[in-house]
Amino acid sequence: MITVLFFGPVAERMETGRIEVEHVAGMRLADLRSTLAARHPEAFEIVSLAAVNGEHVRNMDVPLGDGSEVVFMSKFSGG
Amino acid sequence: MITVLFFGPVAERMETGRIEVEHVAGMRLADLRSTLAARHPEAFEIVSLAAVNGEHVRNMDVPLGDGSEVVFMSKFSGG
Amino acid sequence: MSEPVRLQFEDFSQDEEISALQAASTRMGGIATFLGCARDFSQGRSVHEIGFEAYERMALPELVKLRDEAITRFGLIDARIVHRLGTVRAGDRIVFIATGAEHRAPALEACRWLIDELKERVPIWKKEITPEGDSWVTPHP
Amino acid sequence: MSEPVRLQFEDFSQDEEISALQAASTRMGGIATFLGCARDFSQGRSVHEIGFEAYERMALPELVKLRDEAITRFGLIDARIVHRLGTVRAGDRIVFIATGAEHRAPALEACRWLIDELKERVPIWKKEITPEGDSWVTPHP
Repeated sequence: MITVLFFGPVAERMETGRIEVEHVAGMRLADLRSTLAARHPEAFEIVSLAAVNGEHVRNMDVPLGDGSEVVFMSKFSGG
Repeated sequence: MITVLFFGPVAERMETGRIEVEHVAGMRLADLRSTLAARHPEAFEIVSLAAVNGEHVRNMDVPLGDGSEVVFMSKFSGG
Repeated sequence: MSEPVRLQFEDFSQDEEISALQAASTRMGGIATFLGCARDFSQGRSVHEIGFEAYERMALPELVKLRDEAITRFGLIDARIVHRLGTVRAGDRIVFIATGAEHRAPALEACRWLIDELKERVPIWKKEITPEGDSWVTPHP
Repeated sequence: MSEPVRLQFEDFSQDEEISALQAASTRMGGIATFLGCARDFSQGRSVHEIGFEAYERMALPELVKLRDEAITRFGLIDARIVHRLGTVRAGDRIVFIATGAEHRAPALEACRWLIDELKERVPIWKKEITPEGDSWVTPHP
């Protein structure tokens, strides 16, 4: 399983802060993103950053291990 | 009479914070300064600013009225 | 003594943060701070409250890293960063940064750098709660 | 409420100064402060105390003028300046500047500008009291 978290405006548009996605061998971050973006375009139109296991990831080709925690995030607005 | 005030390092070298000087008709700030500097060269070597009646004065040719308060100051070191 | 970097729901005291900062060294000659407060007005609308949400697993390490970077980059003696979560009301404290150095220039520059970087790099999101409803602040992606 | 610009012998509280600043408006989103403290070490010598003397007739109006200029120049909502006189010990507060604006940039820039200008323009002198004796700090004239 992969845990996908959402916060703030993305969570609002997803109508949830957390979903679980079946892990598939060879799965990359880009695959997960396109699957979810196709189902939730209004949430993913504001996604501009991703993190895997608490680290920023810029390369969308990284493979996702089973049990990963992935976050798709909109631009930060703290401070 | 003209009241001349000194502060901080200038007062220390003058060994006083205040002297009174007889007012002379037509007296300019430059005159007062050169009279005092001749008597107290060690104090006036660190003087870099003057004020008359609480205002900075850059033009040393200003005439001094009777009753003026004059301050000869070294560079500030507050803050 | 409280941690120098914190994400917390409760309010805090500036005087206590400054005292904790000063405790690091009596060679500290300059302390700069920045305090961000909730405004009651934003982009033409009145705002009653502001809500904050963070991805804490990433936000806290990122704040710790920011502090370490600032200390090295500007030669600070110490620095502290506190950011509140949950709901705050107009006028309440949101974020506090304090930087201490031997002289004033590095303290002032580091403080400016920290608040600018925090806004760019720390996963925290803000929701404005207005009489017309709530809305998340979304800078252009 | 205390005056926004003061020369005083007593210590002060940063929290109280900030509260007084914030009282000006709930549109204040950014507050920057600078606190100058007495260091126990200066140019290779240990310093136990620092003494301050001001030409008050000129220093106070100059501080008031500085505050007014900063408010106009940076579009601040409010600003406060406190400078202590007399003798302070290592670690003690000497000077405090607080600037409040709707957004962070003007508050931070004004704070920096105020402390730089204060040092140039306000007739206050500092004496370092060390185990080897006292000496007035004399920047090159």
